[in-house]
Amino acid sequence: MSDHTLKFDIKDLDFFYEDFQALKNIQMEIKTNEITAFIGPSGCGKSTFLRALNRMNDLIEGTRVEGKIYLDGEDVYDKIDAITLRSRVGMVFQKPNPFPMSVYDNIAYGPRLNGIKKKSILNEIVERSLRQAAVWDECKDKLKQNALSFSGGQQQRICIARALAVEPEVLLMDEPTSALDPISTLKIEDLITELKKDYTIIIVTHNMQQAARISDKTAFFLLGELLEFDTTETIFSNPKNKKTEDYITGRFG
Amino acid sequence: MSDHTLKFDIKDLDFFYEDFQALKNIQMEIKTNEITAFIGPSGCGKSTFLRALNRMNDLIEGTRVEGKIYLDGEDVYDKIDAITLRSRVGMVFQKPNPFPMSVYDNIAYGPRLNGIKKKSILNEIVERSLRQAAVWDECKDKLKQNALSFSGGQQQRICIARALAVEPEVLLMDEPTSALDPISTLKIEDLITELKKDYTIIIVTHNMQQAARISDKTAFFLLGELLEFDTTETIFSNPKNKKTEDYITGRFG
Amino acid sequence: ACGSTEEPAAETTEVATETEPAEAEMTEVEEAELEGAVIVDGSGTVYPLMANIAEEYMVNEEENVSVQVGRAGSSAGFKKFIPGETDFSDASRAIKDEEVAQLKENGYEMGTDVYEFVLAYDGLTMVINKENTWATEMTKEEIVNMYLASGNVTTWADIRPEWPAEEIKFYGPNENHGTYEFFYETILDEADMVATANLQQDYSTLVDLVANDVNAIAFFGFGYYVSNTDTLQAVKVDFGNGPVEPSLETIGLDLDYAGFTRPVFTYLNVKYALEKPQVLDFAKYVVSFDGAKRLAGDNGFAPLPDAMYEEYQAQLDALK
Amino acid sequence: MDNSVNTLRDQERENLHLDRKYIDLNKSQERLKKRKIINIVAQSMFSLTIVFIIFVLGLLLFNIIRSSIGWLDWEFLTGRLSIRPEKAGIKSVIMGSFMLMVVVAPVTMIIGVATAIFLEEYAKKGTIHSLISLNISNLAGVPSVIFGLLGLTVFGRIFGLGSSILAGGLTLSLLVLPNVVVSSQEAIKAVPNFLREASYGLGATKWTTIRKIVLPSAIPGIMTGAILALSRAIGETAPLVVLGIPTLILKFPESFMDDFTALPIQIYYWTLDTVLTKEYANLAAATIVILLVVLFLLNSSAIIIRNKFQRRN
Amino acid sequence: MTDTKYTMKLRKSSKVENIVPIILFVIASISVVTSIGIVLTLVVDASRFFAEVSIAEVFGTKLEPLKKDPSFGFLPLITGTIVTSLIAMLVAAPLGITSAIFLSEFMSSKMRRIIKPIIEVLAGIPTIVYGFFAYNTVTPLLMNIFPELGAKNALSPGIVMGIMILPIVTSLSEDAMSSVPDYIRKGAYGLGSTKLEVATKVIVPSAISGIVAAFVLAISRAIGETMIVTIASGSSKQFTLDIMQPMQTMTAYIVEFTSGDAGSGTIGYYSLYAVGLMLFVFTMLTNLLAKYITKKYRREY
Ligand SMILES: Nc1ncnc2c1ncn2[C@@H]1O[C@H](COP(=O)(O)OP(=O)(O)OP(=O)(O)O)[C@@H](O)[C@H]1O
Ligand SMILES: Nc1ncnc2c1ncn2[C@@H]1O[C@H](COP(=O)(O)OP(=O)(O)OP(=O)(O)O)[C@@H](O)[C@H]1O
Ligand SMILES: [Mg+2]
Ligand SMILES: [Mg+2]
Ligand SMILES: O=P([O-])([O-])[O-]
Repeated sequence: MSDHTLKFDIKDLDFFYEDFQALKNIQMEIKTNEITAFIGPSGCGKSTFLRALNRMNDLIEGTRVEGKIYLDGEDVYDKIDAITLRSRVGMVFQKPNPFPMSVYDNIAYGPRLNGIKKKSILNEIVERSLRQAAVWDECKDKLKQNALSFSGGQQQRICIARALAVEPEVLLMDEPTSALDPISTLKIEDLITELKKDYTIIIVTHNMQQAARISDKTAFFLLGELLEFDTTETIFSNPKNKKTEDYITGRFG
Repeated sequence: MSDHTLKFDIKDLDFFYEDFQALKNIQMEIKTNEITAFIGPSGCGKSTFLRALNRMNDLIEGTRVEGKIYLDGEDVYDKIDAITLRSRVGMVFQKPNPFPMSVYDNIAYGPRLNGIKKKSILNEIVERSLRQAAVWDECKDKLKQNALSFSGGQQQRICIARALAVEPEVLLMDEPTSALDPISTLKIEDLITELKKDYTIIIVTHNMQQAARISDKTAFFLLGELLEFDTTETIFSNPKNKKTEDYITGRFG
Repeated sequence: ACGSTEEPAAETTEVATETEPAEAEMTEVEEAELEGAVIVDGSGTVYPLMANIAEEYMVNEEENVSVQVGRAGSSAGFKKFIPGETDFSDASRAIKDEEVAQLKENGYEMGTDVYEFVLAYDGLTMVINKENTWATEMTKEEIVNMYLASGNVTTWADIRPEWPAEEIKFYGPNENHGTYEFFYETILDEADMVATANLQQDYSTLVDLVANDVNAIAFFGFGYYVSNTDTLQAVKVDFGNGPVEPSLETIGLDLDYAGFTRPVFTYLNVKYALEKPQVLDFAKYVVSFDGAKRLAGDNGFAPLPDAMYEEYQAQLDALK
Repeated sequence: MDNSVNTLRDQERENLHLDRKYIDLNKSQERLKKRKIINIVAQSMFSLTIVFIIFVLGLLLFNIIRSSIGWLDWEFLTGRLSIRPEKAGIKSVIMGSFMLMVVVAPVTMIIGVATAIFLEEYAKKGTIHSLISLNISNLAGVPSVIFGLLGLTVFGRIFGLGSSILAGGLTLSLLVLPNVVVSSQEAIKAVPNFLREASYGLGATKWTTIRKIVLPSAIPGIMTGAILALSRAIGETAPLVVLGIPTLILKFPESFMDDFTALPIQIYYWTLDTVLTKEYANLAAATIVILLVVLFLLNSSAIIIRNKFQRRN
Repeated sequence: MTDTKYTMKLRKSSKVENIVPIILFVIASISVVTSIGIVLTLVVDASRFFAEVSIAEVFGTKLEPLKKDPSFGFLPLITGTIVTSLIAMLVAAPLGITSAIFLSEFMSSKMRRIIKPIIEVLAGIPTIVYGFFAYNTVTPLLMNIFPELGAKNALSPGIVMGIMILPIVTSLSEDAMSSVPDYIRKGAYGLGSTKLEVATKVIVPSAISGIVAAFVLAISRAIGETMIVTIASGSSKQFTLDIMQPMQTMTAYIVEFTSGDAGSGTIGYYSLYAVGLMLFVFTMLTNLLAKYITKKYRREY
């Protein structure tokens, strides 16, 4: 894959829940194979923005988008249909949410949607995805076991594997470690850094250390606006905006 | 009324919820016409103790009391029955809980239980109690209105009036202002200081300032034990126990 | 006597008069199996008899034929029979001219497309409460008079002064029933009935009502009385020659209870009998000695003279 | 505090005779005795209510079981109907009820679940949703005998199904449909939204998500509701009577177009016919026992499914 | 690692996706069609009835549907329905409310878990069983007490119907009472009330709208109940208010008519639908009233 070409290009994005404007005139460029972190106080619109990128917001009645989002130069709200988009732009959620079925079926769910029925290919995909998500060793003997019977950290990695199984280009992660204990969190952070080689990753986090540790770029949101967007180093060491600094140093939020 | 004679005398009180011991060997003397404040971190047993004083805990299945509580020298668990005790020891709760009926009926409820039927006497009691609770002016023209239609602070004062209408000797108040805004809180605090002339008052509060402002004595509870009990001045300026000091200065709790 | 195709049935008839069905079974082994439904509706009076015949037929003759018996009442039965909804229509009164006319409109000619069979005789029975000690015997005129609006009878004392001055509760089956029509048309001669007469759809209700009310009187078929002799008593009726109690010995057109005796009928849709072998077969069974004749007594009906059943059998045999 | 306010209070206070006690403690004490006695009396009367209710239930079961003793045996279960009580058996009656359920179960499940999916997943807001929901809650309050009239007119006469099993089954299906819809709605609502989101996030379409994620999770709840609806349908009498089931059907039902009799119908006719033959009351009682046993089994299985399902969550 | 891309079919929002909601919508409309069917069934045939019978006659007391010269005064049916429902409520209301108070305010939670299901068993018993019970057990029992009682009467089915609707009253009232927040209850105890006083002076008044709604719903059930009255109250069309006498309800009239003269085309036959329509309107109104009460007077604490 080409390095650091433009993956997402967001132009003048406004987003509305009914009458409430949750995002205001967002401009952002997201590069391939980078990790971008979204930070900001609760309710500032991080999740909303993230969900705009793979059109998950379409599922909420009464929402409206204005402006453009381009994925590899294609308008995602116009040229790509939501279903295709979502298999190109995978998503991992805050709370681990495996389906109440076996680990195997969880991982195979996406590939099966895409018409893959051959057992041998499915087996391969399952193994590869679980390996990528660094959870293969823990569940290779329990593939038929219900995914809900695993620990929270394992469940989250299974969910990541499930997302990887559809071979997305981008991974969106909305506070993927906030429901986890510190050890599981570290494992997932390692995994994310590892995945960076093959994927473009966008992660929402409340944990400043986490953003600093793993991301290349950081975006700071406040009240629906993108206040500052820069390399993580700049944001954490030398922010241009006073509010960014206040937030990062824990003075509000 | 005689000043500062012994009202409540508590000896070796243990209290159990099923197997859990919520109060451990409490000793306390509460004087007439004093305000006693109970403070302590959440779950330390303040409410449990307060409810033991008018036997409200009897209503909870599986509870058990050991030790003695004397009211004016009579054993409340032996010599006074719960119904009488509760009309002598009134109670005001954390959340204003007027009955969903008119203000008038709320106040007249207790006197009616005690057999007062004459309209003129009831009218007098209602007016007196509402005046005592400093809410007469706000509701004298709306006595037939549903008590729930008043503001939180007004509701709480109506509840105090309701408690006063049965002419109790003691008033127990469990965080009576924690659900209220600052202005309503101040009004109630004034009222409590005022009521002190006629009643013995025991108040549970999480608000140190409040305890310091209005109480004569303060009791500090921790994990079901009465750690320190002294004049409010001593407790707040010169506590004997390190834990009391830590708690008061906000170092834990 | 049933004709050449029905030889086994004829044998059965002889044996069955001894009421020993167990032996009869042995003879029906080689018979061709019939199947399908036979639908019977109509008189509630005739219902127990017809239901009994149907059951015997299915148990002993054709177990794959489904005979369904309803009891909507004679008139209600004809309402279904006329448009061809049923194969048989039971009636406790003869079909009326207007009903014959309606049949004709539907393409059924009485006598060729519809046969009338008298099944047995029923004695219309006046029933009173067990505790009623006075009205145990009445003349026919008294009975007619008490049920007539013009009779002005409201209390027992209005009938005979020595009887209690208590209000009589008049009951009877409602207008769906042939029994009502027989009573109204033949006995009351179509004069208005007392307005207080309380007419019911279900005979069970009537039995209950009379069984529990000393001042009640009702009329219905003898069959419903004999199944309830423990709670009801029948009024002995004086037709001019002294009081007669209804019984199988007295009910008959030329017997002592003749005054209240009536034939009960079933009507057969001949077109269906020709189309559906099971209907014809069942019809033959109904009018055989094995059918109505044998079972009439059990259900509180007096059988016809043998000759009449034989005539019906011949009539059916001639169909094919 | 402001001084003027305080003086005002003092004046008011005098007007209020604070030292005057309105409540006479001695009198109150006497009164209290009465109040406590009333309380005890009321409590025992209330508990008598419960005892009475349990007594009535006991009486009902006792009388039914007592009447059925001696009549309820294997022959009764497997024999054919007869007008002679000692010979009568209810095999065809049980079969009739069973075949009714064979119609009701799939019809209500399909219509009920489809309606619930439509309401919960496709038409969450708007006039269509509220129209259908309102309609369903209204249908739930329509007396069953009215459904009988509907069945008689529409299935019996217009569709020409007469009083067949199919006509009866369809009538009962409509009758219990609201129950199935509401319980299926509850079950679908209970499926957490994050599972739907996860599925969409993998690029699944709406229908795929419903089929593969929502329905499998909702199945226990749907089953429980459906079984309870069946147990209501199996005891319904009025709609079938109105359809005009003939009084005597001796034949074993073989197809869905056959006329039939079912447990509640047979109970009804036998109850009416006790005037013909007293022992019919015993037959009715024995049939009631069978009906109650069937209901007990259905309800227990619903409870078992529900508990199993709850434990897993 | 990821250089082996598997060929995945690119799916569009397929046809299925568009067709499914339409199919579901069509199926969901069956319930609406059912309602329309009910209304049409009733209204079409009832209108044939009303074309021949005047409204004045309908509200008369003379009901002789099968006479040569029939008359259709439905008042006996209306009073029959009201009387039996009233008796039922006279049984169910006091029993229901007291058992609800007992369950919600007096009983320990352990006992409640045992007793409540027993009461709910009553709700699961088919009405035909209650009918048999009324006819076979309760009527003979009552006849020992009231010798003048008829074998078919309004009293016995009324009482049994009361038992049938009792669980509705009990469980809905209990729900209403337990939803009164505990702090209100505590407030009352804190003033020195006995349990009874808390229950009757505070909880019942607070829950009154839920309780009334439960009553109305139960009445609606009683009005629509069929088998108990069909079996045990007889089919007398006389106009009477004597509960010792047989009476006929609207529902029982429908059953009687369909099991008897179901031959279509006569006014008698159409009268069936007129009565059905009346019954439908009656129950609909009571149901709506119950809904209205719950909505309108629902209390926000
Ligand atoms: N479904 C919705 N309908 C209406 N408003 C919504 C909805 N979801 C979110 N909002 C509003 O949009 C704003 C942004 O919400 P969003 O969830 O994007 O914030 P966030 O930055 O992710 O917060 P958090 O850190 O708490 O997750 C908030 O004010 C929120 O109340
Ligand atoms: N009904 C109950 N059953 C069992 N345990 C209880 C019950 N009520 C309180 N407890 C336990 O008893 C202990 C003391 O509770 P209590 O309510 O008296 O604390 P508190 O000091 O009033 O706390 P807070 O400040 O949060 O109101 C706690 O550990 C609590 O969990
Ligand atoms: Mg968020
Ligand atoms: Mg507390
Ligand atoms: O039922 P019937 O015999 O009187 O018509």
